[in-house]
Amino acid sequence: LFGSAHAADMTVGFSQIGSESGWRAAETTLTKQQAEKRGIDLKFADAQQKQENQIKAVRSFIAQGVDAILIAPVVATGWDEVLTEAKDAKIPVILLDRTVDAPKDLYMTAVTSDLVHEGNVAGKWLVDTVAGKPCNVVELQGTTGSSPAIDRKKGFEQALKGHDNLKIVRSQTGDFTRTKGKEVMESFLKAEGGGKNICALYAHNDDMAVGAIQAIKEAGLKPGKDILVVSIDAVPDIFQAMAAGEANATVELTPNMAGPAFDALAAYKKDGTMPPKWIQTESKLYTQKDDPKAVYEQKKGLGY
Amino acid sequence: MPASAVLSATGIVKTFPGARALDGVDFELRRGEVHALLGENGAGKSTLIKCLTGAYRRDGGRVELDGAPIDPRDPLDAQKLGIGTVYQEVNLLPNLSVAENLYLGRQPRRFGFVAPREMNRRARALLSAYEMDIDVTAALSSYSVAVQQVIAIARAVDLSGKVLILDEPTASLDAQEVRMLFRIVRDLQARGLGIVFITHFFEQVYAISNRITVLRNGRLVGTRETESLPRKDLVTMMLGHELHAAEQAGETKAESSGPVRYAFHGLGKAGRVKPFDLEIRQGEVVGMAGLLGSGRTETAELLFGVETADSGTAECEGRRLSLSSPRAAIAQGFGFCPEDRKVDGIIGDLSVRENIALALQARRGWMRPLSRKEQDALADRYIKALDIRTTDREKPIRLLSGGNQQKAILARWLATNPDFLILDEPTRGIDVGAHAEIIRLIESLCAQGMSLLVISSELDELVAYSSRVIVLRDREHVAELVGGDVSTENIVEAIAGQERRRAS
Amino acid sequence: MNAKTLPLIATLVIFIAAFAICTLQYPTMLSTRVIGNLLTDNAFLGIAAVGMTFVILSGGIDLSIGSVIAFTSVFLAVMLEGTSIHPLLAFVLALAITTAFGALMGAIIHFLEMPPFIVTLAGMFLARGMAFVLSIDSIPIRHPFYATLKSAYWVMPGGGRLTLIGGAMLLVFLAGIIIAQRTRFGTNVYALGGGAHTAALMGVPVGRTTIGIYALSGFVAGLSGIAYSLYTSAGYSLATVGVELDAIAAVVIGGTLLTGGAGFVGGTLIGVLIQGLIQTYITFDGTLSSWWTKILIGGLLFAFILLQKGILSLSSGRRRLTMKGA
Amino acid sequence: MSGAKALGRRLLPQCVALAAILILIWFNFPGFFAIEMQNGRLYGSLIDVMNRGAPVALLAVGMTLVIATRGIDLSVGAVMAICGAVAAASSVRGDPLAVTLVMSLGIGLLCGLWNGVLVAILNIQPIVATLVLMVAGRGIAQLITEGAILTFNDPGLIFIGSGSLFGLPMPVVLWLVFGIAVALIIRRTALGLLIEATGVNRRAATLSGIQAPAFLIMAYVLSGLCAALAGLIVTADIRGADANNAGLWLELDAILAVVVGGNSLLGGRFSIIASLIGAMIIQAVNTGILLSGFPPEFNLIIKAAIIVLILLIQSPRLSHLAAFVRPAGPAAPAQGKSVAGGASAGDARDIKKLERTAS
Ligand SMILES: Nc1ncnc2c1ncn2[C@@H]1O[C@H](COP(=O)(O)OP(=O)(O)OP(=O)(O)O)[C@@H](O)[C@H]1O
Ligand SMILES: Nc1ncnc2c1ncn2[C@@H]1O[C@H](COP(=O)(O)OP(=O)(O)OP(=O)(O)O)[C@@H](O)[C@H]1O
Ligand SMILES: [Mg+2]
Ligand SMILES: [Mg+2]
Repeated sequence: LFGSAHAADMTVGFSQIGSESGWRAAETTLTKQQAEKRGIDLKFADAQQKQENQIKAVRSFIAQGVDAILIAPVVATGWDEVLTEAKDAKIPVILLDRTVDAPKDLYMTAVTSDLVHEGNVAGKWLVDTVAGKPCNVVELQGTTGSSPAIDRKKGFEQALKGHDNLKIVRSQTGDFTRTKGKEVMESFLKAEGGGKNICALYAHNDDMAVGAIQAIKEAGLKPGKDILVVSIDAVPDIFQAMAAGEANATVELTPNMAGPAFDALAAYKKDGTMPPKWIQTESKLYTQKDDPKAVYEQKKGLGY
Repeated sequence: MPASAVLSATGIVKTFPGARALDGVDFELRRGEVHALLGENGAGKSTLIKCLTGAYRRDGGRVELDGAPIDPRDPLDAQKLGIGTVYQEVNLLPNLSVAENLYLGRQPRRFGFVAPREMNRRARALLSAYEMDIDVTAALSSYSVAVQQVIAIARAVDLSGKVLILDEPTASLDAQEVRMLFRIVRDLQARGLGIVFITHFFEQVYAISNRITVLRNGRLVGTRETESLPRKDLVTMMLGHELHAAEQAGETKAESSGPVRYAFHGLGKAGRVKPFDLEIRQGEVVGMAGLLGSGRTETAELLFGVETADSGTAECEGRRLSLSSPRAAIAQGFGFCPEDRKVDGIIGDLSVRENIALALQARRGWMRPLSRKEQDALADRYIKALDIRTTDREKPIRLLSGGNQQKAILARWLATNPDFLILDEPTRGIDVGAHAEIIRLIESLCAQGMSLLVISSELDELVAYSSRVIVLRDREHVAELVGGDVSTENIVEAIAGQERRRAS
Repeated sequence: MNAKTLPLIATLVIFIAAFAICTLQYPTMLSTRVIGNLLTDNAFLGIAAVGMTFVILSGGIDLSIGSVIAFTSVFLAVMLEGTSIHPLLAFVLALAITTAFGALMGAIIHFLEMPPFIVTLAGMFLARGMAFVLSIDSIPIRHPFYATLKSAYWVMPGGGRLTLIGGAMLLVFLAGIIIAQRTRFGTNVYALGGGAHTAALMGVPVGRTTIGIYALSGFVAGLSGIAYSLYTSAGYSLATVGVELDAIAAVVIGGTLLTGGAGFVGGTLIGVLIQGLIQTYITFDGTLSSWWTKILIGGLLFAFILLQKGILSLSSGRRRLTMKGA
Repeated sequence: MSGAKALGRRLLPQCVALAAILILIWFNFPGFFAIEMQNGRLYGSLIDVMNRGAPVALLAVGMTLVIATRGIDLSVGAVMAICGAVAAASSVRGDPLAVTLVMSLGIGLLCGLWNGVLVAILNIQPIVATLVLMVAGRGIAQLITEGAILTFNDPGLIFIGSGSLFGLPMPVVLWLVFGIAVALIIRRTALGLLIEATGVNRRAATLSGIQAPAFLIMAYVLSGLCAALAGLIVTADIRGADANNAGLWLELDAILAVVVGGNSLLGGRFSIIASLIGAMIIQAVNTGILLSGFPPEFNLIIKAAIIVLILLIQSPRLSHLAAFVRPAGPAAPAQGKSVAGGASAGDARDIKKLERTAS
């Protein structure tokens, strides 16, 4: 019925978590672009943020007999059974974006960044920037219980360890959203003497940071100067804020996880080369020095 | 003689916020007697039996069963003690099957599981004693109010080991069913049960009861032997004064001389009512008689646009009318007081005032609200005119006694000042005083030029005010009695037809 | 034929027709593998939906089940990874907690006369909150007993698997049908749905029944939590968000009236399968974007409801005609 | 007059609950009531409560009417997302503000109309009917934004979210004006009565000549409009349409607000003002949790506990018990040797039983 224009020599199933953020949308867009570029017939399944839907999708992929499966797992645990089924059906599985708590022989490789490391990079930047001055940090966490929230918090705390001048005074969840980021920041500002006691904000993603920046401005303070802002993801909007001097740093999480995955897959199909178990993407730190305006222009068309 | 008392209550007190419904009422029921409990609407009859059966917790007083004090906490308790009750409105579950309604909570079981076949068999056997041969597995809601009433009675009778309480069981029954009910009651009486019987029909009181207890405004007026209490005295006991001019049967009958105002030709709906012709003159009362399920309510619903007719025409003084919905009918000056007041009539949570003002407001549209003052005046006028017993007009209508709810709905339609009013069983559950009141009202209404179509199972009443009576049988208009022909005997004859066949 | 079973039959007809259409488009869909997946993947939803059916039949609603499932899975994971008790004992403990939790909600609904919607909404917050407090991390369960349970499946001809949890769901449905149709408790549930006041006047023990219903729902949600933990071998406090809405939709698609008093447990099974079918169809198609997936799910939900209404009104029209003939 | 007094009595429990919550927060956080003027607008935690509570307050207005008709509207969160997305898309395209607003509000009306038709004409049960749009609506919103956060710079649109009028943040002005206006219209016309009648007994209302379908549709349309306004506010607030998260699960908060406002989920009698207070109670709880500094794992437990507490305080059962402890009025059980000690409590129960089940 829908014969692809390209002679699709390979059918790949992709189980995506959902479309809960701009970053996620960009990842989906890029994955589709990459597949199209390589003439791969991509079967896309959106799980609406539910693991059970992802498992269902993977099972249907197996039932359809696809050539390979990409999974962006919503959570680390609970994959053993369905991965075993895929293995039994001799379908290679590649994990995107996060790893899982399963025996390593159940998947071919994982293309991910290191979430703890991201938090660490952000923390290090802050430690270096304040350079020993006392600093009260407020933290906007991701969705309670989600692995980025847990790991980015862990990494950041690790980086701060041993630097007693930095103290996390408040930490609340902003659910990874702008609205909540703004609302929670407002309450932080009220709770910490109108913001006078806050020297830096660490947000688990850029969206919350963007919301928080607005809250800071509305409170009559200058984000980026009165309160340092560091966050993770490197979505276009944060570069705009950085260009305006309202944000200080962000750690990139590349949405192009599918590219390396497809490359690995192609190599494997060609001559059976097994890729390494973990293909780590770079967690690049962007600061004001990296010409945020240009980065913004370059990122803006990627479907963020 | 306390020895033969099966159920006795002393000093029962029940207070609702703002009203004392029962004030130290004594009541004694003997073994093997039928005890009529009488009183005006709102006198506290239903409240008394609800206190006896644990549906309400009483605030004071003592209840004894076979000499031992009891305090049922809920109807289930009372059932276990051998007290079976039919509450005033049909209180069965419409979504359950007939058999399930009959055996709720005491279904026959096999190996711990309900045995539906056995239950259905028993249900059929039980109902056959009431000459009812219906599908007991069908949902209760698929039967008419009357059938439901019989089922409720059958259930209560089956439950009552010692006492049977019937709160207006005959309100929606016709003469034949009433006779059948009485046969069963006498049977139970012979077996030594005590039976409490609440009704507003005096004939029935005198036909079956041994003793009478009268309540008025929540107080006991007295208990008498039925034989030694003439009707007139009974009325006086109930009302607290004599009833004047109420018995005067319709000599004032409107001469059906006014011009024909409404003409319906071939109106009908497949599966509901066979096509019929009907003409209504200005200022006349047309009665409608028939057995249960003969299609009277359906006819009324067709006329009022509740059901849309699939054949026929309606005209008003030569003008074609569209009766596509109640709203359309109301716009033509129609009004309809439905038979099932609980489901079709009252808006339970709203106040008496709002219930009375509702139809008028609906006709005016939402943009032109009746001011609060107008509503108050309207409500007060009808509360007074129809003698609606309520502590104040802001009381939610569901807290009113059954008869008073009926009057409030009548008031709702009178307030719209309709040209053509359809009343389906308007006097159901209404006490003697109010009954007389309403009949007088009907007469005065048509004297003012309003036309009425009255459906009633009380043939005497129909005869009293109707200038014409339409008789229905098996969903068909079979006869029309006019003028001098309007008499109870003629109606009965027409209903029976040649083959004296009952609704299947 | 009984008027009451009509919605049930309508739903079944729609399901079979839908499956046939799917198969025409994707022939591989008619395989025991897909059918086995349909049972396994929807097991936890199906089990929970049985409890939801009872609640809805009684005229109530239970919004807490998704959270209770998540709580159960976290509880099991914490117990099995943190202590050395046997899974079976942990199961019993978990079921005891969730049943008591349901009973408590039922008691509040009955004794304090608060609307079920709100009480169970608070229950939903509370259960998830407790899961968070137990652990915000997702915890894998590595107990060997789990592996044993998961390897207990029956390979159907054609390679599909009927897993333990899939089978368990069918058993729970069977039990639910028997309880609803063949016990006094079941009839009392329908009675409450027909009108609590009337039911009370007819001698139905309203309090006991209400508490029983929510306790049952809690128990079944606990079972569903166990199934979920078997399904994923893990406990995760963010799992099964919004499952209550899926369950409600399954119950309603299955022909049960949300106002209570009418419907069948068996219908819910078909409702669950229809939802599973929609999901499977979407993955087989595999061209839909995230948003079109949502729109299509909503659209198909709507189509099913409409179809059901259509079939019902058509056949009720016919019934009226036959009544006239009689 | 008696009307005002009755309103006061009706609102008393909600006001008490709100005051109690505010005082509780104040104990935890002494600066809570501090309000100052900053950049020409009032600034303080109390203002935050009113400002952040705006979406739920607006939703509660429509939800109150829908619930009064014995319905429920689960789709409001999704409609917020759609309308926000429409506004953002139109603004990005460069439409003038008026066009943007009309389009966004118009789409909200349409969504409401859709729900209303499903419920009133097709007779689909409200929960399922609105579930359809709840599921599909977010998809539609994402279709418009293509999954990304659609940011815009139109100062006019932004003003709706973070501007201020008379020193009050715009959202506060909007919900106050809109809520009170709707409440007034409803009570100054016969709408309130007719809607209540429809909600309590639709059949009897129809027989009395009320166009029940029209009023049902109207309620859902108004709910759609409220959702559109709320969607505009949250979108304008963050200067971008976040289709996936705008209004997510807000329908539950709105229903909660209506119930905390003392309105029955079974339809009938309603008070919009009470729902607005209910919305403020809920937002006060949320803000209080944020200000408390507890770790976020406890957010839900605290919220659940407080909700249960508030509803318990409002529970008619308990208030009747309280009335028994402090007997007053004509209903006091005076004379007669009372048999059962708790007779009056039982009495309250009877009535409540009847109230709950009257249908
Ligand atoms: N739950 C209630 N709350 C307040 N008042 C009530 C309640 N139930 C009944 N009443 C009042 O108590 C009085 C007695 O009512 P009851 O139903 O016992 O009358 P009744 O004698 O059965 O009348 P009818 O012949 O009309 O059925 C009435 O004035 C009624 O308004
Ligand atoms: N004895 C009976 N057995 C079975 N069905 C019955 C019986 N009596 C009535 N019905 C059903 O009840 C339904 C309603 O009848 P309807 O209300 O029109 O009668 P009616 O003439 O208005 O009588 P009433 O108003 O006295 O109940 C009919 O559809 C009929 O099938
Ligand atoms: Mg009575
Ligand atoms: Mg009738």
